[in-house]
Amino acid sequence: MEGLPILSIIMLSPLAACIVLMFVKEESIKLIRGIAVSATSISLMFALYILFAYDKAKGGYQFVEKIEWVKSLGISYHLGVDGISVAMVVLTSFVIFTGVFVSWVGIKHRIKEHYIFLLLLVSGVFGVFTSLDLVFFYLFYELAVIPMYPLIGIWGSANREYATMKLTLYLSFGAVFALLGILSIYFTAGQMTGQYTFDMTQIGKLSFEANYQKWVFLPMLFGFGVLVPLAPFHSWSPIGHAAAPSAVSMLHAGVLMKLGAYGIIRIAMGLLPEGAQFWMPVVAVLCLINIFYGGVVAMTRKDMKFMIGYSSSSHMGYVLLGMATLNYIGMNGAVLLMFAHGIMTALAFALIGYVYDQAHTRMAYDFSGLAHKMPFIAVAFAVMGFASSGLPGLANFVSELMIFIGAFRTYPFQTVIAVFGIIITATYMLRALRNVFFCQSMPEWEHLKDATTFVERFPYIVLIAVLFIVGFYPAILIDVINTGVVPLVDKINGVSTIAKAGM
Amino acid sequence: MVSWLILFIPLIAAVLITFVTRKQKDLSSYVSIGAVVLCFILSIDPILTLLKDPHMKPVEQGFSWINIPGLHVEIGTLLDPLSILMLFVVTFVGSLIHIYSRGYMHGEHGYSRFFACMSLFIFSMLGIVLANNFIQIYIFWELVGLSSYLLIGYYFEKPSASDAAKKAFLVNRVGDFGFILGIFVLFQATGTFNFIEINHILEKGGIPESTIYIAALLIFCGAIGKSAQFPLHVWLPDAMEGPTPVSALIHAATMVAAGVYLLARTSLLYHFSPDAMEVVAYIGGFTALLAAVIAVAQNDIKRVIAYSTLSSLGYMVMAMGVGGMTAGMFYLTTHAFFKALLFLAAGSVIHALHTQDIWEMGDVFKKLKTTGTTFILGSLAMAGVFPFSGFWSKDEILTIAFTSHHYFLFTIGILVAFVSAFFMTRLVFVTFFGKGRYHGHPHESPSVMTVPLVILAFFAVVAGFAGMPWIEPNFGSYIAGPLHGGHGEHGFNLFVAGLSTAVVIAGIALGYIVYCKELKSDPLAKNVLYNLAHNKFYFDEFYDNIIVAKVYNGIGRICNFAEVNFIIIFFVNGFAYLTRETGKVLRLTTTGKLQHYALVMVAGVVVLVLFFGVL
Amino acid sequence: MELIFFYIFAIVALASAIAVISIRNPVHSAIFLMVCFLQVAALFVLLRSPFLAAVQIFVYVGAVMVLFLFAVLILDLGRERFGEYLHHQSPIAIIVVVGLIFVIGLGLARGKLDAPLGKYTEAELVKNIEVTGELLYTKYVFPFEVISLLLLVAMVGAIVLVMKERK
Amino acid sequence: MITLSHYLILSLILFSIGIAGVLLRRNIIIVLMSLELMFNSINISLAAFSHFLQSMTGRIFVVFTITVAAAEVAVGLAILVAVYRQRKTVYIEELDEMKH
Repeated sequence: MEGLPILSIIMLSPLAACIVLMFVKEESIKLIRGIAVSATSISLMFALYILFAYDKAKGGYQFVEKIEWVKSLGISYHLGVDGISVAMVVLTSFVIFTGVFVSWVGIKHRIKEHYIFLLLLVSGVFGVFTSLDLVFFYLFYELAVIPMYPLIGIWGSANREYATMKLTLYLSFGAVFALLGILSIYFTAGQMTGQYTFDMTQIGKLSFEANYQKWVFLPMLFGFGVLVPLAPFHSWSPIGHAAAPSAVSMLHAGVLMKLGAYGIIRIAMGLLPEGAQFWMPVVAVLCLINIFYGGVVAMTRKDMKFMIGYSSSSHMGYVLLGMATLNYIGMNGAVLLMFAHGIMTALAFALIGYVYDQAHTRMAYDFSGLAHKMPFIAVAFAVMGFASSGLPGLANFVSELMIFIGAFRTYPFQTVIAVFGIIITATYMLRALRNVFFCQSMPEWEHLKDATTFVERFPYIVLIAVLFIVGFYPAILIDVINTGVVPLVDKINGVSTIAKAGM
Repeated sequence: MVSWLILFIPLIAAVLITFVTRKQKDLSSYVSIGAVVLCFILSIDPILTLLKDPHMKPVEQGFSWINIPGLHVEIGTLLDPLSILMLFVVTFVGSLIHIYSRGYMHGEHGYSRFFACMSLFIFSMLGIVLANNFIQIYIFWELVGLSSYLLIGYYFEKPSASDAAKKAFLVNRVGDFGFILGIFVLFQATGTFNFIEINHILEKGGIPESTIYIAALLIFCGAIGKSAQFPLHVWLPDAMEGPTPVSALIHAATMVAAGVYLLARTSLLYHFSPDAMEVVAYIGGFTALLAAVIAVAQNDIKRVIAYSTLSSLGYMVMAMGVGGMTAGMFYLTTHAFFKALLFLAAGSVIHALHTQDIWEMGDVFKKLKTTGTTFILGSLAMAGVFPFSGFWSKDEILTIAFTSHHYFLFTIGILVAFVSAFFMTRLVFVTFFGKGRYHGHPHESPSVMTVPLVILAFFAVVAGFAGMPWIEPNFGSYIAGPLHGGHGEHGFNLFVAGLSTAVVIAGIALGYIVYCKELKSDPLAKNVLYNLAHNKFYFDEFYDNIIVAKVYNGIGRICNFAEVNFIIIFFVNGFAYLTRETGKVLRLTTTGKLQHYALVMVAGVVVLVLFFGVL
Repeated sequence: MELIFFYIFAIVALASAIAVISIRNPVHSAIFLMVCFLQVAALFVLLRSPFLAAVQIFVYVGAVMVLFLFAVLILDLGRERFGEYLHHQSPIAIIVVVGLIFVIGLGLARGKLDAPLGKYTEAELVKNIEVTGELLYTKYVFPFEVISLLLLVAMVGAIVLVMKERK
Repeated sequence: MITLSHYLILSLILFSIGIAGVLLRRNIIIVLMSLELMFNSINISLAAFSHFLQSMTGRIFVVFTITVAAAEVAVGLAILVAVYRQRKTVYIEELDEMKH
């Protein structure tokens, strides 16, 4: 594999599939699905390859590809992954891979266009996670956000026009602030060195003035925070989830929200360490709104997609709390939770979508006793619910535990509330499980069918397997993530690597 | 190596049942039974080691599970007298109950599911027992909660079972909330999760006393949840919705005792914080009394035993609190035998009569000889009649309470002994004697069920002798090693033994007087106290209607109201409104006249030149 | 001598330009525009750029003017229909134009030419047609191609716009 | 002696006259003519700079400008004809579709 542009392959294979799909006839559904599956499985394969091939001893950015693009502006096509991005790339590839299978069952019309947009979006996501150039980062960021508009607008369910409009506007609004921050960093860095460059690794070596960092960190935090979503700018997310078709919800909650957190980690915190030190305590307070408030609102919601939507924003609160700790444990936990929550929430939306496609309602009180009719789905839902409420053995537990341990040092009070959040999560998950799947079955749901065929079951099995594997053996990811977290945290806390070596 | 095998065999069995033998019901049950019996056989070796050498060194093994700078979490096993004792209790009682279940669950829908969950439970319970650090104990702590949830909700088509399962899990979560925070506090203070390392640091006095106090109380929260102590006791009686073997294994013999085990595991912590111990003792004592009183007024056979379990757990916790760590563990062991026996025998009765209401039973002793005999033996043990096992263990606790000058708690203990004797007598007489109020033709259960009953009955009778104060080495001296603050030599206090025997006899006599008649319904039913107890002092109503419905859901509704009316309207629609209105104003500038635009453009140029070119 | 010619050309050019924008009859305006173009061509000669002068005459006086006249004739535009000469934004427009003259004039007055001189001598500049050709096909070949393309597009566009759709 | 300033002032005045035409006249044809005036004024200054700086760049640019101007006139007049066919008017004030 030496010399192969692996990251480009991961990123471009969905894009290539998009282009190929444009020339395929609308009617040849099998071919369309085949192309989508093969493109995403290529990404998945290579993503797993980089997970195992990443040299943990060496650390830093690996699999680097760099091609000058606009020399005069210092823009280059520069890809590379560190431990944090490896985890995110693996997450994305899993979610899209299963998402393709879920749409296989769920999407009935305009199949070709659906896959084109889906793959385009994913290619943008891969791009964000692998770019080391700010311009490309932003470009891919927008590429990941914009296809949401048609995806929800065309294939969405109730209230889709409102939802897609709101979602796109919110995210673009946020992106503008992020762009302002990026440009400001570009010019300031250029003035400092005399050499204008968008290369993150170059800019990362500079240390900006403390006051400047404080001021620029804020728009970045806001811009990326909207996508996380940081309360109180979260309201686009539940409604967007609710309107989106399953595969899109999966990607949206599973991956897109992580873009925001990743942006904060990679750009805001990575380039402005002192800004991070100044602002992250504020985030530690704001994230409580996410955790607690999102949790209790989720508890009151009867529409299951809304419930999971608010639950996502609640869980992203944990991610933010972990990031705010600014120590190894919390940061590792935050990144791992991004992974775990991505998988878990993708599973959740896939399952709810599966039920919705058949029953055409998502209201928890409309159902009863579905476990009799669809035992497989019920078991999968239970696994998801328990994962979400942080049950050991599943990936979420490890990450939440690490976040709590990390946070307890710095923010004991916040940690208490955050830990209380897992009770809230358990409450609504178990309530949903009881109302929807347990108790007597109802005659009007006699026609519902369980997932029986391989294609129907496959995505759920894959996602559940990932949750279990990471839950049982978290080191598989943590060891890699840690190589990315340590230099970042050291930088923020002002520990130079040389000083550390001397210790 | 053996310990790892013991730990993982049940898990393998659970996985095997889930994925391979789900369709072959018999095979599933054999796999599950085989696994737990194998665990029992494997644990004989450590038991023998312990018996040979009461002062054995703890054997610790572990591998790194999470390892990043600042955080090292192990998954490991710790074999010391305490865990070996629990290993024995869990695998032995577990084996018997598994075998019993094969008969009891016969013909149930989801037979394989039952055994898979049972194996999962054994795995989780052994995980708690063998854990060598706090994180691991918390992990398995949650996992037993999961298996408990799955098994309580076994009849998931029944709303009451689903609700009970949910309630059990959530109430436990509330306890675990404190537990995990306690773990964090300890980690903060010591930098490790390992029991032995923490104990070393504690012995060296490396932790400030206030921290110990907080940590001890928080960790006790976990015990409150799992061992169903007041105020989180409400889930255990509801948990009787599960199949009876589950009640026997999980909600009587093993899982609920995990809280007591946790207290024993962390005994050094409490040793260094007498204040925390007081809290533990009083909570335990209060729970014991409360549950015993409620048990008097229950009519469901399983619920009566459930409340008696609560009461016993309260007793154990109280023992831990007054410093009788070995006594508590001793009670835990004997309790496991006789309470499992009581549940299984009750299950056998239910199996025969298809009802759980004791007022629809009566006069079945003749029909169910084995069941009846074993049940009575269990009751005697539970009531603490000399020389049954319950007597010895209870006596030890009372003695410690007395000698450590906790006279109030001692009084409570005596009172509980009296009430326990009373309600056990009531249960025995109403269920097995008096007037026959049952329907149908009951007959004795198959031998796959009765044989475990007999074995358990044997242990319920004789297990107490292991703890007789005047034999040496006795139970206490074996397990005293890892326990702190409650070393075995309490001796035998004739006053305490005499008093407790007297009240027990009084209780039985009172029960006999009240209930040994041809009764149709409870003669005490008109009593105010009875009604209060019958309604469990309205704790459930208080929690459901006030805490959950008003406070918990109320917060949810308030937030949701805020979300809909404030966040959406203000932040979302507000921004949209602002944009739209600005647009309306700015639209006036769009006249559509080309020359207006050109004019503005030129004027703009003039201004720009003025600013940047000239000035 | 040159100065005199410069003033003549300049004054005629300005006068005809003013005439272009102030005369009501579009045909007359077009004629004055042509006069103005011719003066500019003459100025190019004064600037030692005979090639530009030629291009100016070919393109502007030859092509552009003809287009204008065609347009005026095709659309059959007589005198303006509006009675009043100025419309309501005129006063502001005049102020702005005066302002523009003022600020740029100010800039001119203050400005100072300090850019480095180029490499072409006076003699070379006179026979600059060769140089122009060489540069167009070497250094500026890319813009040259783009501009050619633009011209082509404009041509196609103009035809498409004017062409009547077939029924 | 003619100086650069001479040409620049001429160019400025010519340019301003062009702008005045654009802003004041109603007839689109006249507006287009005014645009041509502005082009010419720019050409003058480009050529003048080129001359006084002894470089060729300005002259080359004049060539380009003239080309663009020609293209612009062609397209502009074509649009004008098309608009006239539709609306039967060449007066700017009556062409305010952009408002809607």
